Amino acid sequence: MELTESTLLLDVVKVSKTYPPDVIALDDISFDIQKGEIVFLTGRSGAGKTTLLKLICCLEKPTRGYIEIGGNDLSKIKPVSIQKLRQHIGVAYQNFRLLPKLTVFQNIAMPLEVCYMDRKNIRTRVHELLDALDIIEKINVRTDKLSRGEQQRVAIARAAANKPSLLLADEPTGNLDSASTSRVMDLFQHLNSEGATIMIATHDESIYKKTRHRIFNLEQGQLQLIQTEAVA
Amino acid sequence: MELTESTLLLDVVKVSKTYPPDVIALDDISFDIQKGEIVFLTGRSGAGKTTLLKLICCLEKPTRGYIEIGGNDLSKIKPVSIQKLRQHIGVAYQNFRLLPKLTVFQNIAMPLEVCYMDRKNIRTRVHELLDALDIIEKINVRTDKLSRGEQQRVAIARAAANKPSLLLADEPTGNLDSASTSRVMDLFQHLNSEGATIMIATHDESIYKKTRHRIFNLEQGQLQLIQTEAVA
Amino acid sequence: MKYITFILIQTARNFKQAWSSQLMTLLTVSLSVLFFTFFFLIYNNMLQAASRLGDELRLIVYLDEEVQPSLQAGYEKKIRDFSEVEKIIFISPQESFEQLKKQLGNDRDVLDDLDASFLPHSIEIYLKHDLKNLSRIKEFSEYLSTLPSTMKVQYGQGWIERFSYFMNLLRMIVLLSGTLLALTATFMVSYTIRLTLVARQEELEVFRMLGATNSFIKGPVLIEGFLQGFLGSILGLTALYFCYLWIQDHFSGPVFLNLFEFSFLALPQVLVILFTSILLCTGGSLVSIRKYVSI
Amino acid sequence: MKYITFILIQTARNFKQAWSSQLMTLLTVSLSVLFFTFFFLIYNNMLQAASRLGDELRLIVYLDEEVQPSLQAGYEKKIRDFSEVEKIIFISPQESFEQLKKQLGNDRDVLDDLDASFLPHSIEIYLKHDLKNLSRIKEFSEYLSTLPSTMKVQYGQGWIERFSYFMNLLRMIVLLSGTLLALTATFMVSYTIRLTLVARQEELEVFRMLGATNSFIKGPVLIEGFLQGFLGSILGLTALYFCYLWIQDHFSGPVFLNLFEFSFLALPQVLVILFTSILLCTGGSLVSIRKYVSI
Ligand SMILES: Nc1ncnc2c1ncn2[C@@H]1O[C@H](COP(=O)(O)OP(=O)(O)OP(=O)(O)O)[C@@H](O)[C@H]1O
Ligand SMILES: Nc1ncnc2c1ncn2[C@@H]1O[C@H](COP(=O)(O)OP(=O)(O)OP(=O)(O)O)[C@@H](O)[C@H]1O
Ligand SMILES: [Mg+2]
Ligand SMILES: [Mg+2]
Repeated sequence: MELTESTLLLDVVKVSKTYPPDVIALDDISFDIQKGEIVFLTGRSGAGKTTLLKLICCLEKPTRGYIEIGGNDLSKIKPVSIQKLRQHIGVAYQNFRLLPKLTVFQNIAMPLEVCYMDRKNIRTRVHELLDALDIIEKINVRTDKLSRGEQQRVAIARAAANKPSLLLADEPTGNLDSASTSRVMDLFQHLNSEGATIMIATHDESIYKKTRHRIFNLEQGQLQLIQTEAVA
Repeated sequence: MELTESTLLLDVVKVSKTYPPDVIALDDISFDIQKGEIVFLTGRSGAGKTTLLKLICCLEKPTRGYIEIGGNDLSKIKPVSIQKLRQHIGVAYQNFRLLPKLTVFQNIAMPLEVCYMDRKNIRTRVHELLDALDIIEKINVRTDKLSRGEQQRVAIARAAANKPSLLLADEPTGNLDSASTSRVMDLFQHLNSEGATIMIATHDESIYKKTRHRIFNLEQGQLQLIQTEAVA
Repeated sequence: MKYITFILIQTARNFKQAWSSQLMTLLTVSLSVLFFTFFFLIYNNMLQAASRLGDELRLIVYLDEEVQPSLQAGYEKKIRDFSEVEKIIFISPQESFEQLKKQLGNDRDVLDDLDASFLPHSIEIYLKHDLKNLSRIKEFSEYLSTLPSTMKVQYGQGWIERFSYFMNLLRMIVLLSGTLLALTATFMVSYTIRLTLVARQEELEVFRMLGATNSFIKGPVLIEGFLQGFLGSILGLTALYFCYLWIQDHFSGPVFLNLFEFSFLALPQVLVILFTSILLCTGGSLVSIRKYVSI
Repeated sequence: MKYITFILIQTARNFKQAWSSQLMTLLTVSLSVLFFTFFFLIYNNMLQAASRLGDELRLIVYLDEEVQPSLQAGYEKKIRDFSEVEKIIFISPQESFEQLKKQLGNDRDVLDDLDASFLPHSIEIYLKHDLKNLSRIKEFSEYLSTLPSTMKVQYGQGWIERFSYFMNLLRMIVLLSGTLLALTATFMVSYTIRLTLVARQEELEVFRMLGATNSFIKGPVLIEGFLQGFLGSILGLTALYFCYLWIQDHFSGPVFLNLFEFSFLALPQVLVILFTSILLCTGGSLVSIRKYVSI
């Protein structure tokens, strides 16, 4: 799945999502994200942030509306293409979705194995990420033996492993102290400087208060832009 | 398991905890907590906060040292007594430990069923808690259909359900927005005013910055008191 | 009372939550019971059939002189010493002659000119009907030849010998497959019980963390184990009964029924089966709990 | 190449992670194969045994006049029309007389004064040895009585009839338990495969979320299925072979071996079993994936 040359990476058009029986999580949302942007998504608990991210990585289907990534309408592309597309989207899930019986290394290697990267490169990449997130000493520990904050960083490392074009981070600092938080934000910054587009759903004011990036707020299924990008 | 009349609720004496093979999570920790106190526990990710809470509710055994709750040495009491003791300790786990296939109501009712409370009282209590935490409309939803922040509040409600003498909350606001956070803190305050002793492990400065309660900080397995209780 | 209510609520909830695996366990138990009892039934009836076929289990000892009535008791004792015997009849040449005449039927005029005296005195021995005697018939006949004044021992050598080997083979087959099945049944049942509990491991662990006492945890598991064992064996036995009816249906007809009165298990046997499977299921559940819920 | 390496690494990791449930599946497959082939073996050998016992399957048709050599062919045709027949022998009174003499042995002097002519002409019919013929022997005898100039048809009525009913019963039992076992085997195997996959459901789901292609997901599962089926049936067949040796060991002895040459499965049969269980395991795994990994 090649992404087109256009600068538009993500285009969400009039998307609604209703969970059965009658939970309206998203109601007629539209927005777009340019390549290379960093975007924050805020909103009260239960506002629909996770739902929106799930729609973008095809874990759920919108009830109405459509989503285009790099020019591909998600509702129209074939399953095989969705699989290829996912290899370009890194997601740090809010509930991590790590495999508890595998080690940190094995967990982070998964997205690299999926596109058949060879062992040596995998090892280099995993070490790089763990160094950046300060958990290199846990590399061969099973993830169920980690503290919650360590797990969170592993989840972030896994999302970033494959140098994705689009990185979705759902509450990436909920279990982290301020020092770890800034390391995570540094990593995101670094990935962004390498070309990744990043979308972060969070409650943590401290990480978006002082940025100049766009901030969206979800409220009762509606999306509002509460900060437009400041021109540098 | 009746707790004694003394005002000392929790006494931790020279406790160390080493996970195999050689992870020193806690190193010679001593402190005590009076009945009716609220205590905060901070520390970097991986500092050993969760480990300390697990020792207190007997999910792990200390490698060295001992812990007394209400005068009972945890290493010496019988399994049956530990079970009874746990009915008096409410724990909001960092990873929630909710049962995904049960509804919010059923999850919160569990600690009440365990001590054979009757249906009507259970219903009243659960409604009360859900009202306080603003998720009453999700009462009959399975917990795996909830947003992460909603799950977190369910976990807190379950910990508080049985009006415990000691409430341990591990990172209770990691997935919550500020409005929900203040509701949670109000609930804790209310429980405290009813006599509960509360211990909160957290990274979230906003919830302890302005309080007058004692704050402990864990660093490299060592405990430091970084704020003593201000006299009212 | 409160306790019982809670346990029942728990049990109902567990069933609602995991009815598919519960049903699987039930099915497994039923199938195991069906297998086991099926083979038991076959074995039982085979023994009976053998005893009926054994009606022809008659040995004839030809003697070179008459056994005086006073000596007959001694003879009988010697014979009974070796093997269990149904009855022993001493037969004179006259009686043999009459029998022969009857057997020849229309051709009996062959004997018209003859005298009974050319036939020897003989003893007919009817064996007790069981497989053991059947399989030892050759030895018995050899023993009989060593008795005083025995001229010759005769029995349906050809087919009886073959038949007895055949029965032995069958017995072995039934026993072997019975053992195999019993093993598998135990294995299957314990495996499914284990799996059901592993699925509930998290729930039980959470209950433990919330301070559930042992009786609170074990109550529902015990009830489930009991129900599994009870319903499973009832189902299995019912299925067996239908198999039984089917077999009987396909073997009605005067000759057959006369030979094999195919009969069902007796009530005490049914009760023993019921009891055993309940014990197995409840016991298995309890052992598994101890193993899988460590907290 | 890279693909294959990854698949193998995956497979090895899966095994390491879930070796206990993998072993369980293997054991289940082995047991199922053992059961099934055991019954197949028994059934096969039973058929052979029946054919040997059937050596005595001779009917004698007594005629009231000689069949002229010119008419014999017609007679034969009529007989063969009804049933498959091994051989047909026309016997004159002289031949019968000689036979009778032989049978009477020491007592043959009874016949000294007699002429062969009191015996009728007869036809001996040897049936092809199979269970079908055995069970239809009564009908056949009735059919023979309707042929011209038949006086009487005789065969080992008593025991052959019983034996044939007995064999019928046995056949039914073997078929019935075979069916039951085949059902259970399928059920057990699919159940364990399902459970193994449910345990890995989370892993497969996470892989899906990370963009794993179908071949990436299915490769290891296919290899596992193949190994399960292959090793399982090899193990089962080996166990069967030991059972076979054991049975043979307990039934050596000239008389028996002569009667029941208990033989093992033929190579093509073994191959079919191997192939089927591999197909079942791989197929089952693939179907389960589709059902349990929805993303
Ligand atoms: N699978 C589901 N089935 C039914 N309702 C769901 C499901 N997932 C989420 N919801 C509901 O949809 C709403 C939005 O959920 P979502 O997870 O998107 O919230 P969120 O913004 O991520 O909240 P949080 O900050 O707590 O993670 C919530 O009310 C939630 O209960
Ligand atoms: N079961 C375990 N086996 C081995 N090591 C463990 C286990 N649980 C925790 N650890 C290690 O012990 C240390 C302390 O863990 P703990 O969970 O107490 O940290 P924490 O302070 O709660 O961190 P966080 O803020 O990330 O939750 C960590 O380095 C962790 O990797
Ligand atoms: Mg969320
Ligand atoms: Mg922790």
